[in-house]
Amino acid sequence: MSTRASTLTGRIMSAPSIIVLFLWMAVPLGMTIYFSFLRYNLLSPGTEEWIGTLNYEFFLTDPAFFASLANTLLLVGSVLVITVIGGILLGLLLDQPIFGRGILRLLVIAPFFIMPTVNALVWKNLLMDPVSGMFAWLASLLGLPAIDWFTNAPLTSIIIMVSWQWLPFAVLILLTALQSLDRDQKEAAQMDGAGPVSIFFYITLPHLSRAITVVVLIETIFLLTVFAEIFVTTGGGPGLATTNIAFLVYTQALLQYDVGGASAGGIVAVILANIVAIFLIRLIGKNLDN
Amino acid sequence: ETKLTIATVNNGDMIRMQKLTDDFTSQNPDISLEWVTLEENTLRQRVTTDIATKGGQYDIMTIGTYEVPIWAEKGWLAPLDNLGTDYDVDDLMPAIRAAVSKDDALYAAPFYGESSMMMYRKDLFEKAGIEVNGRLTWDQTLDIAKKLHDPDNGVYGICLRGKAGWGENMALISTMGNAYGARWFDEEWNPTFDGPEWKAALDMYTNILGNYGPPGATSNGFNENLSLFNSGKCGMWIDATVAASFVTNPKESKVADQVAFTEAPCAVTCTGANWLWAWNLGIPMGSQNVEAAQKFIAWATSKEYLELVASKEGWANVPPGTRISLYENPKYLEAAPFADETLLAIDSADPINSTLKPKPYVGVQFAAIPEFQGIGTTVGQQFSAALAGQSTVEEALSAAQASTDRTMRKAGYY
Amino acid sequence: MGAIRLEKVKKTFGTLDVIPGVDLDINDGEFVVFVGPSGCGKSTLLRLIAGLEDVTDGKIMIDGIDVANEAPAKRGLSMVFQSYALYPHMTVFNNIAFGLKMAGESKEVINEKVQSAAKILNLTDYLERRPGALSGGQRQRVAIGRAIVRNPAAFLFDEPLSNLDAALRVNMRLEITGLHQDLKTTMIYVTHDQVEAMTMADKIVVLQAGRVEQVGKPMDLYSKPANKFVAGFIGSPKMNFLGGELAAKHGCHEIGVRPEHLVVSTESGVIPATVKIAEHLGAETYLHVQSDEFGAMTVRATGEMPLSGNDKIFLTPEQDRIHRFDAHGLALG
Amino acid sequence: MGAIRLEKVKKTFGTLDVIPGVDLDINDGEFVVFVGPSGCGKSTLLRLIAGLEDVTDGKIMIDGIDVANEAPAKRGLSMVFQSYALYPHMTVFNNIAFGLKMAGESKEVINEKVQSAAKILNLTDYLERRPGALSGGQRQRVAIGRAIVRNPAAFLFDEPLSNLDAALRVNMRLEITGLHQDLKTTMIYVTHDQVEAMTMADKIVVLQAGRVEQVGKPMDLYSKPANKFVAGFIGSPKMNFLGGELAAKHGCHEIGVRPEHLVVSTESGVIPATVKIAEHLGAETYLHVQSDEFGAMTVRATGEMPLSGNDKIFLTPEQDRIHRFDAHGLALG
Amino acid sequence: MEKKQTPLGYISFSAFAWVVGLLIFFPIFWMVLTSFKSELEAVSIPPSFISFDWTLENYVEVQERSNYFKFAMNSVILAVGSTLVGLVFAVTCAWAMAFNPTKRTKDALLWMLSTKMMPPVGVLVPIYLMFRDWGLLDTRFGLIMVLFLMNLPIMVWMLYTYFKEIPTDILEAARMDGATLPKEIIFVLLPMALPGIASTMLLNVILAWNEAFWTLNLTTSDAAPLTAFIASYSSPEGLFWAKLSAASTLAVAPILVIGWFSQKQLVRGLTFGAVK
Ligand SMILES: Nc1ncnc2c1ncn2[C@@H]1O[C@H](COP(=O)(O)OP(=O)(O)OP(=O)(O)O)[C@@H](O)[C@H]1O
Ligand SMILES: Nc1ncnc2c1ncn2[C@@H]1O[C@H](COP(=O)(O)OP(=O)(O)OP(=O)(O)O)[C@@H](O)[C@H]1O
Ligand SMILES: [Mg+2]
Ligand SMILES: [Mg+2]
Repeated sequence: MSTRASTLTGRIMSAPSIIVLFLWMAVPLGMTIYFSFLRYNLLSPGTEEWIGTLNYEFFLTDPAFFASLANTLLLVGSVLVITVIGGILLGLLLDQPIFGRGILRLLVIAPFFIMPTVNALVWKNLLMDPVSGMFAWLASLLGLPAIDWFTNAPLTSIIIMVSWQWLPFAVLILLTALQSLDRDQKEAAQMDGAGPVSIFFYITLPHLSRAITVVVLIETIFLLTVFAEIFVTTGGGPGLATTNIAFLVYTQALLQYDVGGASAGGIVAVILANIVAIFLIRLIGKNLDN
Repeated sequence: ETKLTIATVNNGDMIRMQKLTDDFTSQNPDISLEWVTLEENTLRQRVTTDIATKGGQYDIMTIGTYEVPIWAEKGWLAPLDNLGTDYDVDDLMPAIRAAVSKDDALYAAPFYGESSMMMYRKDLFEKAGIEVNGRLTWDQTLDIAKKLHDPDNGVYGICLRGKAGWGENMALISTMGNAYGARWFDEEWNPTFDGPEWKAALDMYTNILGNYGPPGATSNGFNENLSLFNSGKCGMWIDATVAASFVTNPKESKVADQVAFTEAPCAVTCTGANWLWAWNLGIPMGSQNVEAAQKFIAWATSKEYLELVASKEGWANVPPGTRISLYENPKYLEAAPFADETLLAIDSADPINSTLKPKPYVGVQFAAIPEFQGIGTTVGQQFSAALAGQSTVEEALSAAQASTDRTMRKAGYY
Repeated sequence: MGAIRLEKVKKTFGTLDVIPGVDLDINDGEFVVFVGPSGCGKSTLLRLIAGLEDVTDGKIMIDGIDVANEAPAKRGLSMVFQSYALYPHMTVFNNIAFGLKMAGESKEVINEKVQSAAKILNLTDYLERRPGALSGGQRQRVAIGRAIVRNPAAFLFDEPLSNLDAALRVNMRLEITGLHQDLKTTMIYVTHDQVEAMTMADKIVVLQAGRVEQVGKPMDLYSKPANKFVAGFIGSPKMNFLGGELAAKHGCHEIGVRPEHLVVSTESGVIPATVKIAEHLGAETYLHVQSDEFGAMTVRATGEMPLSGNDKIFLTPEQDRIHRFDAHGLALG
Repeated sequence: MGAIRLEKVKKTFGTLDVIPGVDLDINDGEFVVFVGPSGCGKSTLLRLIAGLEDVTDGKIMIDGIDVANEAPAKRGLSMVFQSYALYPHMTVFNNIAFGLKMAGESKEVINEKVQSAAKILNLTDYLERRPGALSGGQRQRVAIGRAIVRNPAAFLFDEPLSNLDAALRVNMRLEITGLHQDLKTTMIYVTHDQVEAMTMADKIVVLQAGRVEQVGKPMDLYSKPANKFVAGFIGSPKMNFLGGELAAKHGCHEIGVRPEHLVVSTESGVIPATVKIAEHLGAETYLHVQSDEFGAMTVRATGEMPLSGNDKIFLTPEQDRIHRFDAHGLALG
Repeated sequence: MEKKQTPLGYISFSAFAWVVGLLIFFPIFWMVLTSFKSELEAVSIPPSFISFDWTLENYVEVQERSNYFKFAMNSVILAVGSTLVGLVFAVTCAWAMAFNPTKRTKDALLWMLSTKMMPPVGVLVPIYLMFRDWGLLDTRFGLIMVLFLMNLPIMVWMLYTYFKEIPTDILEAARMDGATLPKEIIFVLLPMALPGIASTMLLNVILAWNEAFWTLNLTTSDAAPLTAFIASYSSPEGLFWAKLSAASTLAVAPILVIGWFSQKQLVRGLTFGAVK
C-alpha cells in the first residue's frame, strides 16, 4: 500500500499528534530553557535578570545534586530488580494450577490501580508507623524492637512502597509471557533431559527476555519521576536520603520558588532522562523489533 | 450571586469552620462558598504559585504569619479595610496583630494564633517525683526526659517534632536555637550555623530526642506527636499551644485529665524560646469579590464566630489565640485549663526581638524572606539527618551553613 | 535396540476416551507411519510413547522393559515436533548440543557429536545462526540434528513436514528416508499425508478414533484394505464406492474401484457417464464425471486425454482390481 | 468489458528493480494464470493492475483506457486476497455488501445482489455468520462473493488457495473453474502451484525476476517450452536435463526429458542407472535414480514397479518427447 | 508438565500462592478495614481485625467535609475526556505510522516516548503561566488537554502495535471495495482493533485517574478530581487514620473495580502487544 496518495495521507494523518506533542514539549521546554538563564524567583516578580549559566553552576555543584542523582539511580535500579525478579517468581507461581487462581490474580494486581498518594499514605501510617503501625506490632509479637522505617531505612522504605505498586505490573506482563511459552519447547527440553531448573534458565528465562524489556522500559519511564511517595512520606529526608532528581527540582520550584534554578534542574533532568532513554532504546531497539 | 473560592489548610479548626458556614450563608444568601481544603505543604505551594503568577484562582487564602509580611510588602494582598464596624480590631492580641499588619493596616485577619509550650503528664511526673516550679531549662528538661523514659512500658521521655520542614522540625529547633542565643542570620545576612550557639542547641536536640524520644521521631510532625501523646506514649511534648485543646479532650485523648502545661524551656535566654504563629485569612489582590470576601473574613474571625463555635461545640473548641476578649471570658477560662499558659506564651513571643543578638529579619522561628522556605526545609533535612544518626551534629551544621550560604549568595544578598 | 511394544494402552482425558486400547508391535529398525483422520489420536499415542503423557492403563515396553515410570529423557527416545520446537534464543549449535549438555557430556564430546550430526544434515555452515534465520527445511534438519546426537533407540516424528511448502516437503521426505537407510534406527512417524505414508513406511498403522484399523505394508494396504475406511483413506484421489446392481453382480454390498483402475472409452463400457470437469496435468488427466447410476466419480487416466466438459464417456472397472465390501464395510476375500 | 493491457510496465522499490518492464495482453473473458518462483514479482504485478501500488513507468490500460491515476476502487476490478482479507467483525452478508454500501447502493439493490451472489456460491445459509465461524472453503467463497457482487471487469486472485489443505484445494479449484465458466469474466490468477496453473488457465504467463519468460496455453507450455526455465518450471516432477554425448547426438547442447517420458527396463536401454529410492504410490511409482553419466534423475512410471533401492535399471527417453536446448537454454525447433 | 501434579503439590502450591497473594493485597485490605473503625481503634495496639465496632461514621464525615461525588465526577470526566480526545489523535497517528510508515517512523515513536521522561515540576511555571493567560486554570477542558498530551505517546505506541497486527490486506480490500479513508478507518480498522482500543482506553483511564501532579496544581475546585480530594486528608490534626482510610478507599475504589474488570484487556495494552 504505497501509492503516492497514501503516503501523503500518512504524513497528514500523523501530523496532528506530532505537532501537538512537539508544542507540548517545545513551548514549555523553550520557556524553561529561557528561565534557566535568569535569576527568577517567583516571589520577587519583576526582578528577573540574565545571569548566564549561574543557575546551572549552582544546580550542578549542589551537593544535593549528586546525592539525588545517586538516589534516583538506586531507586530506579532497585525497584526494577525487585519487580522483575519478584514478577518472575510470582508469575511462575501463578502459572501453576492452583486453587482459585482467578481471584488470587485479582488480589495480586490490585496495587497497580492504587493512586501513588494513597499508596504512600497507607504505607506510611497504617503499616510502617513505628508505634501504631502493623509492622511495629508484628515486630513486637516476635519480641523485636520496632523498625523505625523512615529514619533508619528511608530509601529502602520508599523502594518498598514503589515496588509494591509496580510489582503487580511486572507480574501481569511476565505471567502473560509465561503463558505464551510454547509447550512444545518445554517438552522438547524435557525429552532432552532438562530438569525444571534447567528448563527455567535455558528455556523460560530467555523466552521472557522481551517481556522483561517491556517491563523495564515502561517502569523506567514512570520511576524516573517518582514523586508522590517521597512527598507524602519523607519529604526527601532525612538529610538527602530520599531526595531524587524529581524531588530536588520540586524543592527548587515549589519550596524556594527559584524558577531559574528549577528550570536549570529541569533541563538537567531532561538531559539525564534522555541519556537513560537512549540507553533503553538501544536495548529495546533490539528486543522489540522482531 | 457571588461565589467565593477559599483555600484552607486541613486542620481541625478550619474544618470546623467549613461545617459552620451555614450561619454565614444564611445571613448572606447572595454569597456561596467553595472550599479547597489541602494539606499544609500543598496548600502553601498552591496559593503561592497562584498569587505570585496572579493566577486569580482564589478569593480568600489561608496563609501563615510567614507569608503575610512578604506578600503585603509586594502588594499582593488586599488591605482589609472594610471588616465592619463591630469587628473590633483592637481586641486582636498585639503580637498577632503586629504579625499581620503593615503600616498599621491589616492585610490578613488571624483565624487562630499559637505559640509553643510544654505539655506534660502530671501522673508520670508525680510518679517520678518531679515538681515543676517556674520555667524549665533545656538541661532540666533533659534530666526529666531521662527519668520518664520507659520504652518497655510504651512511654517515651519526650516527644518533639523531627520531621524535616521549615514549619516542622525547624519551628522547634529555631526556638531552641534562640534559647541558646543563636540566630538564623547575622546583620550582614550571613548564616550563623558555624557558631557555638547552634552547636549547643542541636546537640541538645539530637541528644534529648534521639535518646529519650519515640522511635521514628524523624517522621513525626505535629499530628504524629499528637497521636502519640493522646495515646499516652509521651511524658512531655513541646509543641503548639493549640494542641492543648486536643490533648484535654477526653473523646480524643486517653490522658485528657492528666495533662498539665508550662512554658517552653529556656537555655541561656528565654527570648524567642517559644514561637509565634497564626493562620490567617487574606484576600489576594485582583480578586473580583473583595467585598464579599471581606464579609466572610469578618464573619470567620469575629467574636461572634467564637460564640457560634462555643454554642455548637463547646468553649474548649473555639479557635484560640487571636482575641484578648476570649481570655477574659470566664466561660472560656473555665472550659480551657490551658488558657492562661497560652496567653502567656503568645504574649511573650515577639517577632521583632526574638534573638539575643541583633538580627536583620522578622519572625521568631522563621525569617520572613522569600528564600526562607527553601532554606528552612533544606536545613531541616540536614538536622533530621543528624537526628537519624546519618550525620554528626558538626556535619549537619556545616552542611546547613554551606547550603544556606549558597542560597543567599545566589539570591543576591551578598 | 529399539523395539517398542504397546500392550492394551489406554488413555483418557478426563472423561474423554481418546485411546480406548491399542496393541502394537514395532520392530527394531522399522519405519512405522501412523495415519488417520485429524483428532484420531495419532499425536496422543506418540506422546504416550515419548512419556510426555502418562498412560491411563496398559504397558509401554521399550526393548522389553516397561518404561511407564521413566521420565521422557530416560526412555532413550528422541522426538521431532511438528513445530520443531527449536529454542529460538540459541544458535543451531546450542540447539543441537542442548541435550548433550543436559546429560553432562564434556565439551569435546559435545563438539564432536554436534559437528558430525551437522555434517550428516548439511548444517555445518549454519551452526552459528539462530533458528529465526533459517529456512523451513533447515529448521527441520536442526530438529532432526537435535534428535540424532542423542543416539536414540527410536525417533518419534509428529507431522514434521506439515509446515513446509510442497517442494520442500518432497526434498525433506527423501532426506528422512535416506537418514533412515543410513542410521537404521526405529522411526515412528505421524502424518496425514498420503504420499508420505505410502513412500516412507515399512509399516503403516491406520488409526481411527483411537483404534487401530489396520497395520501393514503400504502396498498391502493399497491393494488389500481390510475395510472401507482403510480403502477410502489410502490412495488419492479417493476410491470410488459403487453399490446397487453392479455390486450385487460381484456378490457383495458395495464394490470399490480406485480412480486409476477405471478404463475410459468414448464408445462403450459398463458405466456411462458425463465429464463435468477435465483436469489436464500433462502427464495425466483427472476426470470428474457424473454417472446417472452412481453419482459423482473420479477417474485418473494416464497421459493426455482429449476430453472436456460435457463429453459423454464410458467407464469400465479393471476386473482384477475391484475391492468388495460387505454391509459392515469389511473387505471380502 | 475486461481487456487488460500492460505496456512497458516498470516497478522499482527504492533501488530494487522488481519489474524491469512487462508487456502483456489479456483478452476479455480470459483466465490468465501468473506463475513463477517465489519473489519473481507475481504479486507486485497484480497489485499494480489493482492500483494498490503506483507503476514507476509504463501504462496499464483497461478496455483501452489508461488507469494509471485511478484509485483502486475506480478501476472496476475485484481482488481476492491470499488471506481472503475478510472483515472479521462483519457478517458474511455485510462482508459481501460492503463494496455496494460504499458505492451508495440502495438497501434493496444491495439485498438482491448479495442474495443472488450467495446463491451462486452456496452461501445462503451462512449469511448471518461471522467469518470466524466459517471453514476455509466457505471463507474463500465469501471472498469471491465480495468480488462478484461488484460486477467487476476482471477478477484478480493472489494465491487464493495456498492457505487451504490439499483436499479443500482440489474442491475450490474446481469451484473457481466452474465460476469462470459461468461468469465468463476476465480472471487473473496468481499461483505457484503446478496443478492449479495447468488445470485452470486459458493462458499461463511464466515470470522470472519480473520478466515474462513465456505466455501460452498450458499444454503448449508443457509440450513446447520456449526455454529451459519454462521447461523446468512446468511439469512435476521436474524435467531431467541431459547433456554430453546424448545431447550431441540430438544435435543440441542439452536435451530435456520429462520423468514420465522415460521408459524403464531391467534389461536394456540407453541410460544405465541405479535406483536410489523408489516411491510406490500405488497408482504410480517415482524412481529416484543415479546414472553414472548424468547424475541424479527422476522417473515417473505408471502403476506399481517392483523395484527398490540399489536395483539396476535402464532408461530410454521416448524419442518424440525429447526437448532440445541450445547453449543459452533456448529451445530448438 | 502439568501431568505429574500430585494432590499434595496442588495443595501446597495453592497454600503458598495464597499466602503470598494475601500479603501483597494486605495493605489494601487493611486500608478498607481501618476505614470502618473508630479513630481510637485505628491506632490501637494490638490491632483489631474483626472484633471492633464496625462504623460508617468515617465515610459520613468524609462526605460531610468534601463532596466526594463532585470530585469523583471530575475524575470520571477528566479520565474519560482525555482518553477520548487522545483516541482521536492517537488513532489517526497510529494508523499513519502502522500502515504508511516512513523511515522516520521508529524515531518518531521513540521520541514521543521520551517526552514522558521530563519531571513535570520542571515545567510547572511555564505551563501555569500559559494556563493563566488562556483562562484554562481550574477548567476541565484545560486538564483534559494536559492529561491527553501526557498520555498521547503511550496511546500512540499501544495503538501502533495493535494496528501492526492487522493484516494490511484487509484495508486494501476495503480500498478495492471503494471505501474512502475515513470510511476505511471507521468501518474496518476501528472495529477490528476494538480489543486493542479498549485496552488502550482502559490503561489511559487508569493513568489519568491516578495522575496527581497536574490535577492538583492546575485545579482549585471546579475541575478538581479525586487526587485533590485525597490531598486534603494526608495529615489533618488529631487522629485521622480511619478518616484517611475511608477517603483513600473512596478515592481508589472506582478505579480498582474498573481495573479488576479489565485486567485481561490491560495485559495486552500494557505490553505494547509485545507478548502474544
Ligand atoms: N490434553 C488434552 N485434553 C483433552 N483432550 C485432548 C488433549 N489432548 C488431545 N485431546 C483430544 O484427544 C483427541 C486426539 O488428539 P490428537 O492430538 O492425538 O489427535 P491427532 O490424531 O494428532 O490429530 P491431528 O491430526 O489433528 O494432529 C482429540 O479429540 C483431542 O481433542
Ligand atoms: N514494498 C516493497 N518494498 C520493497 N521490496 C518489495 C516490496 N514488495 C515486494 N518487494 C520485493 O519485490 C519482489 C517481488 O515480490 P512479490 O511479492 O511480487 O513476489 P511474488 O512473486 O508474489 O512471490 P511469492 O510467490 O513469494 O508471493 C521481491 O523480491 C520482494 O522482496
Ligand atoms: Mg497431532
Ligand atoms: Mg506473492
